[in-house]
Amino acid sequence: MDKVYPGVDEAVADVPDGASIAISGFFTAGTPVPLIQALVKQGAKDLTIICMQMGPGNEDINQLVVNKQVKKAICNYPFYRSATRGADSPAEQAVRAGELEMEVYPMGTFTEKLRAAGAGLAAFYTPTGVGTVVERGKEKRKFGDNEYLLELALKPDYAFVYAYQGDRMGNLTCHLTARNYNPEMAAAGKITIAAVENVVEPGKLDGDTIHVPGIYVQRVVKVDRPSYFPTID
Amino acid sequence: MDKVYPGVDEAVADVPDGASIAISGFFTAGTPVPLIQALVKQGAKDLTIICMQMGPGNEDINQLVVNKQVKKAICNYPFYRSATRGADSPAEQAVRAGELEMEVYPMGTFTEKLRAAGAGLAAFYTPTGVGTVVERGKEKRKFGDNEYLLELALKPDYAFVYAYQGDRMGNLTCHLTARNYNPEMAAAGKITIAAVENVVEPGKLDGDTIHVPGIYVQRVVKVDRPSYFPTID
Amino acid sequence: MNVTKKFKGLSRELIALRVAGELEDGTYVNLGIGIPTLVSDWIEGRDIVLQAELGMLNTGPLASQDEVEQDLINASCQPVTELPGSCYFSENESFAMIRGGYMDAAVLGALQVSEKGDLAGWQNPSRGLSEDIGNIGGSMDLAVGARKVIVAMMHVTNDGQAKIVKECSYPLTAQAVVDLIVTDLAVIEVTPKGLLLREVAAGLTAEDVQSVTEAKLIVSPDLTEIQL
Amino acid sequence: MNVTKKFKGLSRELIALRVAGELEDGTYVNLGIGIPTLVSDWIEGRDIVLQAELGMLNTGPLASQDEVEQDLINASCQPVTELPGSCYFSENESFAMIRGGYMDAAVLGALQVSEKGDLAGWQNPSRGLSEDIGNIGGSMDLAVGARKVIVAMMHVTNDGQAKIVKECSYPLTAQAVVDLIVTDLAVIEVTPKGLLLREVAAGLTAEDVQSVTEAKLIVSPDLTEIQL
Repeated sequence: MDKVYPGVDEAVADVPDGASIAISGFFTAGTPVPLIQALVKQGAKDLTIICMQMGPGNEDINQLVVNKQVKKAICNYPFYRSATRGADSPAEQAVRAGELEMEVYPMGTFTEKLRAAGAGLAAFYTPTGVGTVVERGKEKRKFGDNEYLLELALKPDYAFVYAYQGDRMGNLTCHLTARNYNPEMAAAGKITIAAVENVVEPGKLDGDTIHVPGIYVQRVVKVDRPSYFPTID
Repeated sequence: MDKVYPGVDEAVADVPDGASIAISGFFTAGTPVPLIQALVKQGAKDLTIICMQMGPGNEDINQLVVNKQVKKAICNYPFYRSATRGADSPAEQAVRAGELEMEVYPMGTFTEKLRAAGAGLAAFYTPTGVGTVVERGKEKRKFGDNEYLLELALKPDYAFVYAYQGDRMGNLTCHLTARNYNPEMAAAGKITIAAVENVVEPGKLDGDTIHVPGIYVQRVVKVDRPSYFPTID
Repeated sequence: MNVTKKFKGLSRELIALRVAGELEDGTYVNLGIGIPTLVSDWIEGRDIVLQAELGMLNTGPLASQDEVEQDLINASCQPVTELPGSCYFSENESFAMIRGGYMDAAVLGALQVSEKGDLAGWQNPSRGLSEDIGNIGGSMDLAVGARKVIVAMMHVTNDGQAKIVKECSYPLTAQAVVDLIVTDLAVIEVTPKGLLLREVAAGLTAEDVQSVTEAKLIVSPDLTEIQL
Repeated sequence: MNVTKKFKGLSRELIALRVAGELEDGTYVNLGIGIPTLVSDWIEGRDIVLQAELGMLNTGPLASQDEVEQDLINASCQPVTELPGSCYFSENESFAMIRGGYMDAAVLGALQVSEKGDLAGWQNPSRGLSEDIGNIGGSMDLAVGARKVIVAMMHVTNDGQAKIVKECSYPLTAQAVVDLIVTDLAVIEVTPKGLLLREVAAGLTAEDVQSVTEAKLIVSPDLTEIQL
């Protein structure tokens, strides 16, 4: 199995209007920036973007919003911390203007919804969010002495993930805290596209150290190591 | 943090009568045999043993049954494949005699129940078991076009796990298919005891290759590498 | 149904060969215990990745005596080898990928298959255990999770009982999951209209196969000899 | 409640120092954004393992300019360093361990804390967003999952609003989760009977602290100056 695509443009070419796309990365770390840039260029519209944030640490996400490609965002930390900076944020302003739908989940619930989808589970009960606005419209149920919310699996059409190394079969290894959302998003995506810094032949990676088994990855594309100074300020 | 115990006897000394204990291992692979042997010696009674099997590939589990230490077994593949061999199996005979309670779950549900407990989730909906005896007494619910069963988290008092390498802080790495149940059982156990072949100082393991973060492990004990020929025949 | 006639058909090895012909290149496959395990002998060198449910992708052939590594076994506890691109993960991750729909095909043994594609394979009541106790193992997850479920088995039991039945009398593994049945005597597709007999063993007629099959078979207009 | 009196108390750094005194050796701790982050400066060298919610245990001090590794950041997107015994895992695993009860303590900032220990910290309505939209991040999971929740914050807002209130008016992070509140003016324990004022900043009386606190404080018979 050789899942390597010639470039990011080819890898995202078939993303249709209306697709849902999970995009990995915790602020700057482990974000598949070249795939986002290719998506901006490709121009698909009415997208649902499932991503930690809408701008902070990742200005390319902003570009999707500026480009009016995003219909809905599903996030856990969408906005710049600073309200002042938020006033200049395309996503925050689009939300205020009613031009961008948004759902926000607690970080653990957000990633667990993706994990459930990848794992073939329909839903789960979590204690997080009980007694807050997060419980609105959700079933609340007692198990033992505690209350839990029913949260549903969230299965994206595509997942854009990032890895330090990967082989042609799609086995990926991540580096330090750049792992973050990558494994569970890779498993959740119906079509998972991995931007990989170092593409190697099968057998070059130690099978005990793989973070994303290749079965979850449909496309591999080599990218240059991005260079940035991590900051959200 | 130094979680190293002097030996297996000290590590299991406080297991009380009536405790529930998850024991890792897929047949012969990744089974913490020295901890099971120490438990036989220690003699705690009325135990609930949560383990893939009750004998096949792991004769030491049989010894717990012979010793009448086990009140209940929660398994997914409890018996020898051969009915003839089953006729000589302490667990199978104890079940037939009504002396050993047993619950059997599909393998994926079994491990997911443990995973849910470690992850602080109360329950989940799985498609596995719908329309079979597994659904008895369980809530069945439709999500989309499919039916799912509600399965509850299963939190053991103790987990006995096995690792190829581990540091004094409890970070563990497993080897090949000996990983199997170890990570999720380690996370599920209120007290997790790891039998480790090679105990090293913190910093000796590559942090990107840890399979069980040390936070899940309360006790580490060095054991010799067991030697056996893998077989259940 | 007690079957009086006996026919000679494919060996277990050739059933496995026929199943191998159903598997497509570029796919991920899980092979169950018994005849399904033999399929691996027929796909060596092909672009098919085998999953071992205890937590491995790209499982290689069985280990020879001097290759045995006790930490590297398959789901039947047999020492195996790795291939370039093998990777390891936890049991939990393994079943996440099985339920998550990542197995393109699962090849499973069976005690009974019904005309609706119900599968009974984990418990033989003759063992005398309570019907909620037995070796479920990974069978239920695989039957529910795999995109295509192929049953590989002998057409009738050793003591002459039909295994392809109207309704399973043994405890079910899963409902309406079987896509294709490959036996020593026939290849049968489970369709919304019923069981479609597509291939029969050399020298046999559709009537012969029906005579040892409790469920009603629809004979394909393109009925052929089993394609090996 | 609008507060007219202003008192001088601990600096942000000293609030962090007081919190550090609450943390026990041999424990796992998560530090939130803001004052809580400063706690790390006071526990260097102690046997406390810090968790970073994006997937790291045993997070070391902030990286100096020439130590920066872009793949190694904390939850505030600041470059950090590793320590012997650091390990990495996915975000999902990180929140599994948070919800699973493995954090011995979480130190969080807050906008408001109620007398029942309700915590409001993720959304300030003054920003003008809909009340179900904002940066929840990891706060709700941490507040629910940690065995002990310590709030570290200034006692009143910059514009003189009480933050320790009868009922939170801001969107909640979690209900009845706060165990201890450490501010520039006081150390207050949340007990079943109400808020117990245990320590006050040097030069202040219990009445002073009550005058800038909306919720009723129970004054501890062992009231002391803040223990640094």
